[in-house]
Formats: sequence, C-alpha cells, structure tokens
Amino acid sequence: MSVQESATVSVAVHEARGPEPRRLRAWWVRNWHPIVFALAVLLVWWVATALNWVAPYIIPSPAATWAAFTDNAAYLAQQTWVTTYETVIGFLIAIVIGIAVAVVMVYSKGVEQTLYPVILFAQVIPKIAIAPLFVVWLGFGMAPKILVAVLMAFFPVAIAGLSGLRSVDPEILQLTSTMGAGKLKTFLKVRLPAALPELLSGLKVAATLAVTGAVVGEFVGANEGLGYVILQANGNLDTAMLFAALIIMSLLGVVLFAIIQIAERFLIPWHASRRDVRAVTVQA
Amino acid sequence: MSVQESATVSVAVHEARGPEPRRLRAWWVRNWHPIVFALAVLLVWWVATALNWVAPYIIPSPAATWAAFTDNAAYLAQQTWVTTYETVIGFLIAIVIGIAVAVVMVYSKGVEQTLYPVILFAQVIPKIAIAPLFVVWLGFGMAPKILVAVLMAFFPVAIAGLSGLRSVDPEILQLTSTMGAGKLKTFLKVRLPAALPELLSGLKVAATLAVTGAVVGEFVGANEGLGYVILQANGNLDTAMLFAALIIMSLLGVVLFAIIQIAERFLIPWHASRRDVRAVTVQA
Amino acid sequence: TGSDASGGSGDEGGLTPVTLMLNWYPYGEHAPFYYGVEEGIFADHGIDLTIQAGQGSTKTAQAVGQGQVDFGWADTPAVLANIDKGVAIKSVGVFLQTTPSAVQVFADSGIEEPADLKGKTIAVSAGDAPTTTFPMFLDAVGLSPDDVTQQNLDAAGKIAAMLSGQVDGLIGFAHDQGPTIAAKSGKEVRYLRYSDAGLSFFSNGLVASDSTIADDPELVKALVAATSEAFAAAAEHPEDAVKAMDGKDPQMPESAVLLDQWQETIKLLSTDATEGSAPGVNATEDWEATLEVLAEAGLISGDGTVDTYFDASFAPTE
Amino acid sequence: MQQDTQTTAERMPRADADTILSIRDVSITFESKRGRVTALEGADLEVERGEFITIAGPSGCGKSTLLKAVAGLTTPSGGSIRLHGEEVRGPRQDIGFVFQRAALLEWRNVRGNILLQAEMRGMDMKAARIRADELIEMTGLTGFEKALPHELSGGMQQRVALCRALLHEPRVLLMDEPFGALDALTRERMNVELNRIWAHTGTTVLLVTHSVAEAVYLASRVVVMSPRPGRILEEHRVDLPAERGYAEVLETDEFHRVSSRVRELLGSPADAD
Amino acid sequence: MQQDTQTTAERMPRADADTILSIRDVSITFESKRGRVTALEGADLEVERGEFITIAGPSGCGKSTLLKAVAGLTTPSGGSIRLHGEEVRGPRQDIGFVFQRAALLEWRNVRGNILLQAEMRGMDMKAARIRADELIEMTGLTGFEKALPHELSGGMQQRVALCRALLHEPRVLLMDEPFGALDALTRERMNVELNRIWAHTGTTVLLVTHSVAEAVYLASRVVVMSPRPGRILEEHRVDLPAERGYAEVLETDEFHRVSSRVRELLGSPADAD
Ligand SMILES: Nc1ncnc2c1ncn2[C@@H]1O[C@H](COP(=O)(O)OP(=O)(O)OP(=O)(O)O)[C@@H](O)[C@H]1O
Ligand SMILES: Nc1ncnc2c1ncn2[C@@H]1O[C@H](COP(=O)(O)OP(=O)(O)OP(=O)(O)O)[C@@H](O)[C@H]1O
Ligand SMILES: [Mg+2]
Ligand SMILES: [Mg+2]
Repeated sequence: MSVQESATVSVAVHEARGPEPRRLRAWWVRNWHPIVFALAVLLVWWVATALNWVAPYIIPSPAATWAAFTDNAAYLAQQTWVTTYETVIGFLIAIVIGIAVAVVMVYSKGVEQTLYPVILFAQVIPKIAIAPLFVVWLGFGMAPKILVAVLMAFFPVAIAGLSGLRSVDPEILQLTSTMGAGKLKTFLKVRLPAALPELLSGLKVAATLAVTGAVVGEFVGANEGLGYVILQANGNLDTAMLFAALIIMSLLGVVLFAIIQIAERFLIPWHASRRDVRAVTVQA
Repeated sequence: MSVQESATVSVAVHEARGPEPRRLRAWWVRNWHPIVFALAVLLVWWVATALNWVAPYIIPSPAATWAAFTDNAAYLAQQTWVTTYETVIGFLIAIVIGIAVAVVMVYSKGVEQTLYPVILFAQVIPKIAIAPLFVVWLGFGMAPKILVAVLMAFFPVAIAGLSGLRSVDPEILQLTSTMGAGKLKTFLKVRLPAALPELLSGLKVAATLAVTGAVVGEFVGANEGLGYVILQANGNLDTAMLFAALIIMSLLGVVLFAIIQIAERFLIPWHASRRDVRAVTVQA
Repeated sequence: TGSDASGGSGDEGGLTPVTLMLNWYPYGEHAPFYYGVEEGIFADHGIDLTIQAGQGSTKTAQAVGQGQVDFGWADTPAVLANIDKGVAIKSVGVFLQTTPSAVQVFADSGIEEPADLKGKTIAVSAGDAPTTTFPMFLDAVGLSPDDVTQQNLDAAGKIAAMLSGQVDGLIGFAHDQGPTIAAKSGKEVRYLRYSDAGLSFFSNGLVASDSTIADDPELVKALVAATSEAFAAAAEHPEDAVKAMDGKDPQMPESAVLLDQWQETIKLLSTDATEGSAPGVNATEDWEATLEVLAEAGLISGDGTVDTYFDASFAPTE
Repeated sequence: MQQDTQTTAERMPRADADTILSIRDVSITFESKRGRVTALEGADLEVERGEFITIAGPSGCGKSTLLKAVAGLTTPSGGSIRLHGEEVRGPRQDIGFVFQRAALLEWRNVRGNILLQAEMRGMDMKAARIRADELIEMTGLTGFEKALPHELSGGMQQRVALCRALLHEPRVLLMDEPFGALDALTRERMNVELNRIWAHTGTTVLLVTHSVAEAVYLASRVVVMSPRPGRILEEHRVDLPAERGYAEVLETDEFHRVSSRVRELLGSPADAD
Repeated sequence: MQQDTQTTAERMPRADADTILSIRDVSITFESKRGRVTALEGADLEVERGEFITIAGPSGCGKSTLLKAVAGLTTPSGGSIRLHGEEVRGPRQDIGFVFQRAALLEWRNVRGNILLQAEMRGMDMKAARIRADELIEMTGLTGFEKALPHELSGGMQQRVALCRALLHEPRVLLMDEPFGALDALTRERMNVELNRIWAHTGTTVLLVTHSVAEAVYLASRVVVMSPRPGRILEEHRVDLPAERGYAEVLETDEFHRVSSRVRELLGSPADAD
C-alpha cells in the first residue's frame, strides 16, 4: 500500500466470490508473504544445522526440535498450560491495574506526580533481581509468577491508556461537559472509547510482556511451567528442548496478540486506521 | 482536575509572579504530592527495618543502603556509566529500528504479515534464555548487552509507531496526496508528526525496557555494569549494595523517561493532551 | 509434576510428609534421594518425602528459613553466608565434604596442571563459592589472581562459552557441569580440583530451620539418618540409584550423564578425617577448616564458631 | 441611531425578573506563546426568557467565544455572565449547544450520537429513542440512522449535531452556525422547524449565523458585533409574530428594514445573500 | 427548458481540444456494513479550459464525492473521468483542493500550513513565502501567521485552507464550500478576489457552494444537481464579463435570470439567501 493508495480511502474492490480455485488464489495472493517467509526460515535453519554451520549445542536441528516436541508432548502441554494460566491471569490483572492507574492519573495531577515514580520504579527494576523477595513473600506457588507478569505488563497499559485518555478531542469533552453526566459516565461513553485505539496498542505490548513475565517468574522459583523447562534445558544444554519451549512461548505470545488484533476489529471498526478496509465503492 | 475542569480547555490562570515566599508556596502547592509520598515511603522503609519487620537479608535499612552508596561511590559511578552507555546506545538503535519496522509495516501489508511474527518472537522470548547464543556470537563486550536492550526496547516503539502512523486523519492524507510529494516527504511532514504523540508514549515504555535490557544483558555475562553489581550483590547476599544498584537503575529509567517527557513539550506542544496548559485566558 | 516424587511405597499410616528442596534441578548428585524413596528407606524412618527442585542454594536456604519447605539441600558456603545475614537455619549434616569446585578444561586443551592456567581466560559466576575462593586456589597453586582472566557468565553461558572456545575453561562443580560438557562435546574433560591443591571446604548438605530443630528434633534425626542410609545404599549400587531417577522428570540429563555425575559425587562424600564413616558424618576439624577458608575468602564474617552454623546432634555418629 | 433600536450605551442593565441571561462587560483575552488575542471586549447583553437572539458579526470577532463563555466552557478574563440568575462558573448543563464544528463521536452512528445526549443525562431511553427518530425524520436523515460520521456529508453531520442539541428540549439553546453547511432549501426547512419549535416551547435561543436573512427571519432580536475585539454594535428587535411563514416574512417591510440595517452594519452590499 | 440552457440530455460529449475535464456517466456507490449508498448516478459534465463551474445541490447529493472523484481520491464505481485528457486513476497532483473541512495540520501554524503545499511540491521556498504572505494579507489573516489551528475561529481556519490551495497557482482548482463559514462581508471580499484571480490566470475552477448568489456571481457556468443519487439536473451559462464588480453584477438581468432559475431548481423561494 503506497502513500497514494493508502490516501485513497475509498478504494474499489472486486467482488471476492467466485469458483473455488479463484478463492484459493485470492487467499494465496493475500497471504503468501508470511508463508514463504516461514518456509525460508525453516530452510535456512535446516541447512545451517545440517551443514554444521552452527553447533547443535547452540542451535538444534529442526528434526531434533521436532523430536523434543513429540517425545515430550504431554509434559510440554502440561507446562504450557501452567504458563498460559499465569500469563492470562497476570495479563488480565495488568489490564485492570494499568487502566485504573491511567484513569486516576488523568483525573488528578497530584496522583499523577505521585504515581509516576512508583510505576516507573516497578517497571525499571529487573524482575529477576527482586526474585528472592517474591519467593520469600509469596512462596513457590503461582502467585509470584503472576505478580511478575503483572509488574511487567501493566506499565505499557498505563502509559498507552494515559496517553489515549489525554488525546480526546477537547471540544468533544467541552460538549459532553454540558450534558451533565458524572465522571464515570463520561469516562465510559466518551474518554474510554476515544482512548481505545491507543489503549489496544498498549495491550499488544503488554500481552507479550505478560508471557515473558510469567516465564521470568518461573525462572525465579518454580517446579513447573515453561520457565522451568527453559531453565533446566539451559542448564543441561538441551537446546532441542530449549527451542521447543521457546517456540511454544512465542506461539503463546502470538495467540494473545492475535486475540487483541481480533478484538480491535470489533471494538474500533470506526477508527481511521481501519477505515480503508470499509469505505469502499462498488465496481459496477 | 475533574472532568469538567479538564473539559474547560481555556482556563483562567492567575499571574504567577510575586514575592519569593509566594512563589515558593505556589511551587509547594504544585509539587507536594510526590514529595510527601516519597518521604512517607522512606519513613515506612525506615520503620520496617528498624523494628525488624523484615530481615536485613531481605531488605536493608535506609542507613545501610546509604552507606553502600557512599562507600562505593566511585565504583558505582563507573558501573553506572557502563550501563548508561549500553542503555542509551540500545535505546537509540531501538528507536531507529522500531520506527523503521513501523514504517515498512504501514506501507506494505505483505511486509507487515511477514514481520509481525518475527518481531513478536523477538519480543516474547526471555532474553536470558537465549544468553548462550549472544555469548557465542557476540562475545563478552558491550555488543550483547546493547543487543538485549535493543531487543527489549524496539517492540513498543514499533507497535506505537505503527498505530500512530495508521491513525493519521485519512482526509489529511487525501489532501497531501494531491500535493505530489514523494513517500519520504509525506512521511516526514505528515505521517510522522501526526504519529508523534503516540510514538512518544511508546518511547516512554521503550526507555524503561532499554534499561532493563542492558542490565539483563549484563546478567548474561559481564565484568562490569550495574547488572554485574546486582549479580555479585545477590551472590554475596549484600542487600544494601543490591538496593543501591536497583535505585540507580530506577533513576536511570526515570531520567530517560523525563527526557522524553521534556521532549514532548517541544515536539508536540500542539497536541490535545497538552492543550489545557496553553490556551488560557488572562484574568484582568 | 515431574520433579515431585513422593514416597508412595511403604505403610500408609504414620508417615510424616516432608518436603525437601534441592539446591538445583535434579541431577546425578541427587540420585540417593530418589533411590531412598524408591527403596523405602525414608518410609522406614517414618518420612513421606517430597523432593522439590531448587534454584540456587541461597534461595533454598532462605526458603527453609521462611518455613516454605521443611528441609533444604544446599551448598554449605551459601548456607553459612545466609546464617551470617540472619537467616534462622543450621546445617544438620554435610554430605559432600570435599569441595567439588574445580577448574574444568578440555583434556586436549594443553592445560595439564594448574600452572598452565597462566594467561588463560576462565568463565566464572560472580558471587558463588567456587568463584569467591578462586583466588585462594590460584594462590595455593602458586599463581596470582592477575595471571588468569576471569569472565563472568551465567550458568548456561559458561558451558556454551567453553564449548565454543571463547573461554579456555570454567569454574564450577566437577560433578555437575563436567559430565554435561563431556557429553555435549564428545571430548574428555580435565578437572583441576581445588581439593587437589589442598584447598577444601564443605559443599552440599542438609539444612533445617532453627524452629524445626527446636520443635521436632526427632524428625530431623530421622531425615538425616534416612539420607545417610540412602547415600550409602546409592554409593553401593550406583546404577540402580540412577535408575531410580528415571521418569521423575523428563528433563533430567540422560542416564549416562546422571551416572557419571553420581559417580563423581561418590568421591566427595568424605574427607581424610571421615574416611570410612557413614555419609553425613562430619568431623569438627573439617568444619573448622571450612570456616577458616570461607572467612579468608570473605564469604563469612569469621566471628562465628562451628556451633553457630552446625547442629551436630543429628548426624550419624559412627 | 435609529429610533427603535438601542445601542449598547443606551441600554442599561436592569434586574429584570424575566432576564434569563445577563452578560455584563465581558472581556476575553486568550494568551498563547505567540502573545495575547483579545476576542471580546466589554460585551453587554441582556436576554429575556423566550427571546430568540441571533448574532451576526465578522469572522473571528468572538461569536463562538461568546457562546462558549455563556455555556461556561471558557472563563471570561473580566466581567460577569449570569444564567438563570446564577454566575456561570464551569460548564452549564441546562443548555443545548450546537458547536460550529459538528463534533460527533466517530465511533457512534447517527442515532448513537443523538442519543448520547439522553444517555449522558440519564433520560428515559424509550422516549428519547422516539424523539430521536422524530428529529432524524425532521432533519431528513432517515435511512442514515446507522451510518458512522465519516460516512456522512458535511451537511448531514451538521444536522446530526442539531438533533443532538434538540433531543432534551433544553430551555436555553446555543447554536453556532448550525446551518452553515446546508443548501438553501434544507436550510429554509430547518429554519422553519426551528422557528416552530421556538414559538411553541418558549425556549430561549442564541444563534450565531452569517446569513442576514436567517438572522432576521429567526430572531426576536438581532445582535450585530464589531470586528475583533468583539463588542456589541447594535441590537435590533424584529417586530414579527413568533411563528412565521418563511415566504411571507421575506415580503414584510419589517424584514427588509432590519435586514438592510444589519447588512449596512456588516458592510455587506444590497441583498446578496 | 429555457433556450440558453442545456439539459444533460441535450449536451453531447464532444472530443473538444479545449476540454480540460470530462466526466462521463460517472456513478459512485459506497458500500459499508450497513448497505449501499449511491452518491452519484450517471453524472456527466464537460469542462473547458478556463471555465468557472459552480455546483449547487441539496445536502448529501454527492457534490463533495464528485470533487474527490475528479481529484482521484475516490474511484468511481462506473463511468470515466478524464483530466487533461488522461483517465484519472489515483490522486492528481495538478490541482488545488479546498476540502469542505479545513483539514489543517494541527502541529503547524497558519503560515506553516499554507507553506506545506510549497514544501510538498518542492517549490522555491523564498517565492512561496512571499506568496504566502500575500495570501495571508488578502484573506485578512495578518497577525495570525504563527497561530495554531486550534487557536483560530472556524472562518479563519477555512481561510487558511483557501490560502493553501491557492499557493501553487494550480491550473485546476477544486473548492468544496470554501466560504461556508465566512460572514457576508468577508465572503464577498473573497468572492471578488477569487473572481479576479480566475479572470487573470485562466485557472479552471470547480466550486461547490450553497449560496446561489455566490454561485452565479462567480460562475461562467452554474451546475445544479439533483438530490441523492446525484445527477446533473441543469447547467446554465452565465453571460457576464470575466472580471466582475460585485455590486454591479447583482444588478444585472443576467444575474437575476440565472439565480431565479437556480433557486427554482433547488426549490428555494424568492431571493432569500
Ligand atoms: N483557544 C484559543 N486560543 C487562542 N485564541 C483563540 C482561541 N479561541 C479563539 N481564539 C481567538 O479568538 C478570536 C475569536 O474567535 P471566535 O472563534 O470566537 O470567532 P468567531 O466570531 O466565532 O469567528 P467565525 O465566524 O470565523 O467562527 C479569534 O481571533 C481567535 O483567533
Ligand atoms: N466514505 C463514505 N462512505 C459511505 N458513504 C459515504 C462516504 N462519503 C460520502 N458518503 C455518502 O455519499 C452521499 C454524498 O455525500 P457527499 O459528501 O458527496 O455530499 P455533499 O453533496 O457534499 O453534501 P453536503 O452539501 O452536505 O456536503 C451521502 O449520502 C453520504 O452519506
Ligand atoms: Mg465561530
Ligand atoms: Mg459536501
């Protein structure tokens, strides 16, 4: 999409319906890039390991990685489930806290000044460094992992939320202030929807950090979860297992990310960023 | 600032000039929240350690932490310099890469589909897990630390940049498309400025992650830097030193963050989020 | 999960559930615990043992101190340092009495003896006992700390750096990384042991919190006794012992590595003073030597006596 | 001045029981880094309950600023504004406001944007929905109830904003060029509707317009402002029945008399526009 | 129909050398999840070099859509548009466009917004700056060169957009209600300026307006459109000298003849607005 094309908000589309092969071809035209790219990556990986460009203790072969998957399918599924659970809970809590922080900061300058250093501090310190504290306070259950996920994920939510809530057209706020609604209503009906596009892009960052957070939390002290798998694999230099776990982690991040992308379609269909998809003229 | 007040874009301000004590009082009225809060935190910290609510091997006393600072001032300054250097370089590279990624993704759907999984992968995997790769490929210098900082920081830049670049008013793009400028010009003069507010909020997240990234990079393998100090303090159970290093790290993050806040003042004075500060009526 | 291995065998009634946190993920050194559970040794002592992976001796020591687990299996220097910092625990018997600390190099690296380390780069982990005592080792072999370049790296990075030739060797526990490196590289690994240079101090042993010791001395006694028996049995039947770990955790090193690790461990179970005694029997002179070394290395204050760190009332006596 | 008009100087503020809005010596100066702009200087206006004031004046003379000050959205630098006898401080909720820009919520469709007024005020939603449909019908937006703002033409957006301001039948209506983007016919229809609503409900209206014909047709009083800094130049009472036919009014002498005076004041020639 | 007008049916497309813009049987249908809206249906228009076409029509009839299609910003669903003899595909750069909405860059001040045109086109900046100052002077924005868009009144914003479109002296000028937010006097001044520019430069202009007087005063040809779906109802040539005095024109028979016919077509009464 060039500048010029993208500037043409109203673009002509050809009707997509047609016989099967045509639809398949249309699908291929839309999606060939990532598919070809993925295959290329796989090929390079395979060649690099087959020709011993990299030692297997650094990067395992695709075959070895696949074997690690299949040989430990049930085990990996169990660990994935644990990490997924921690990630999702942590992410949800992070959303709530992040939005709450953004809201109080938008509404009060004093709170903003007070909270900013706190959340910055919480964001900046490496979670692994304060791990012992979590273990001491929260034990070895899921709590410390969820805490790390929350600590890592809430910051982007808060920052994006704050910036989004601030960007509301001042004239719209003037208008709604003459409608006499309470703060909550104004927030729910005006500020929040206006902030959604920005907030959702903060959530995308947060989703990936929640995954990392849960895994890092597992590094700190866990007997299960993908972090446990990774750390142990690292200790044994079991790179096949390491890669298997890393791939699962990434998939977890991709899935969360995709969920937000889909949510965008429903939550902000009106937004400029999505508009070219919708305002189309019909070809006669 | 209530909804109603914040909606009143044009607010009356009283002239701030006056005799010294009045200016001091005005300053205090504006800034007492964070100051009081910081003092409260210090007090709680002091009481908690003095009364032995928490063991010193978990949280050191403020006095011990202060002593760690002063006793090791030169050493800490040296390590801080190293980490600062890695952080700043990593952050700058992350900005460039993040914006570049956002730009190519805005301009090409195919590239977007291809790159998204890649950058997601880069974002999601815990950097500590791929430490051996960095060591093997990049050795023990600053390169791997900077790489980790870049890997952690570029994602929020890319996501916020993408979302910002997409949010440009379609009608403005239509207009400028009739002005016949090349893509680069349109980008520099229209898309980028329009995306700046969102991009800057992405940079805020990225700045904090760059600090974390540099330190995590040092965990992986370094003989200097705050990450090394933290590791060693952790190994020696020297919590005072650990806290000293963590506090410096946080300050580093806060400073970077503050620089972006100040940059905002110059780069987007026109933005709605800053408007209430500027469009003011003068009291007669 | 995989690492949980409760002693399901034995009589159901009357068993006390006990959680033991290891110093690290399970590897060959821990075979006796699994073997002891499988053989019913712990059950015979009235203990239903749950083995839990740990993430470093310090975390294990503190988890014991906080009462999050009943007992810990941790590296003595770390335990002592934690006690110095106020963690309310005590050692109740050190089993690995010769330090496994060693400089590990490839046999074909041309480094035959410690003196050959001069001018080499060695991977270390900041803050751990082998690294902190490394200058003393160098001193013992007639080198100065400046003769060797130390590169700090995390656990996985150390091995990778050595395999890829970026460092000439690494410092660690001979019975831990060594077999892994040998297995991954297919090359023989040479150990330059601290103990061979006359530098020795205690390594892994059992720790209990002060409150457990005060409230339930019988339990402590039973655990120490059972552990001692299990180590003895495992030393006698190394293959069976390692086999007991099978399937406990899919990620454990392969059995050959496990066996290698355990056999390396067997060598460490006693000192000259305790030669022939049951595993876990500690000699006061060894404790004193350990305190002296660690104090000199700066790991502990040096103010405490053996009693500060070690409760001798539980270790087997013969 | 002409006999039946008052100049600002002549008309003295009275504490009238029926005075619904009183603007006294209001000045508004904006400050920005560029310097100061005085939008209004010493504006005076008394409005009685049920009046229809139309305001005309050169572009940039402070008409929008005045309306915003009345609504409590801009704080005057000097002078006082009293609405319903109370000093205006902060946004007023007892009004309906049509901004110069449509200012629609881009995520709400036409009906949703209109109903925002009802939702924010916690009005009875069933009744509001019926009223919204009436207004949509009246403004000729039928068929576009579900269209999003960006799918509407400029004039259609403006009509949505109009519906939104009328939904709650406010006692005071502030309208800033509400018909500027409409074609003559639609504009005329809207004028007639607005006249009918005003005549029947006794709403007090302040309406800014650039069309002299519209100003005179709708008003019970026409206010003409001077160029920036805006002051009120003259006011002209329009002596016509409350409910007026469009074509008839245009024929009356009163209409011609007032229009030509207003045109004169605005410096515009004859009867173009 | 009247003798000196052509209806769409009568006027057949000719391959004229001087035809600068030819719109033939253009239909535009928007599709959204709500359904389809046909904005234009079978619109035909031939414009010769140097003509001034004003377009009037009811709100929502497709006037803006037509201009955007001419600029290549909306792709017609059917029919063809040729500008300078080339089929229009994608945005055209050989035009100046005043949008219905001012569409200013909120981070650029008045001068910066006007100069955007020059920067984007890589024009000589020194000359452009001089020209910009002339335009600012002409549109009465002097003193506000450094003001940001949100610090301007509605009419002032519109004038900035006008300056921006005029800066590069385009050969074809598309203007979508460029004076809608201006008061009568300013509007008249702008009209006169625009007429002067047109008369002296031979620019071809398409201008959408709701003011019949403006439409007739400015035009060499007035085009009236039907309600949605928009078609071209009638075209009326305005037989007046290229450069025209405002007051004089308003007196001419030609002005009255065309205006009343246009008013009739638009369904608007007599000579209000
Ligand atoms: N927020 C603001 N900051 C600075 N100046 C402002 C602001 N709002 C308005 N002004 C200035 O105040 C003056 C009056 O503006 P206002 O919008 O009231 O004019 P207006 O009479 O409504 O004009 P128009 O008919 O063009 O809409 C203008 O010169 C404008 O530049
Ligand atoms: N992007 C779009 N998506 C869907 N429908 C649209 C879009 N743009 C315009 N329309 C529809 O096309 C029709 C014509 O719109 P257009 O803006 O051309 O009207 P107009 O003649 O300029 O009206 P006005 O005088 O009110 O500005 C309207 O019914 C509008 O709803
Ligand atoms: Mg205005
Ligand atoms: Mg239009």
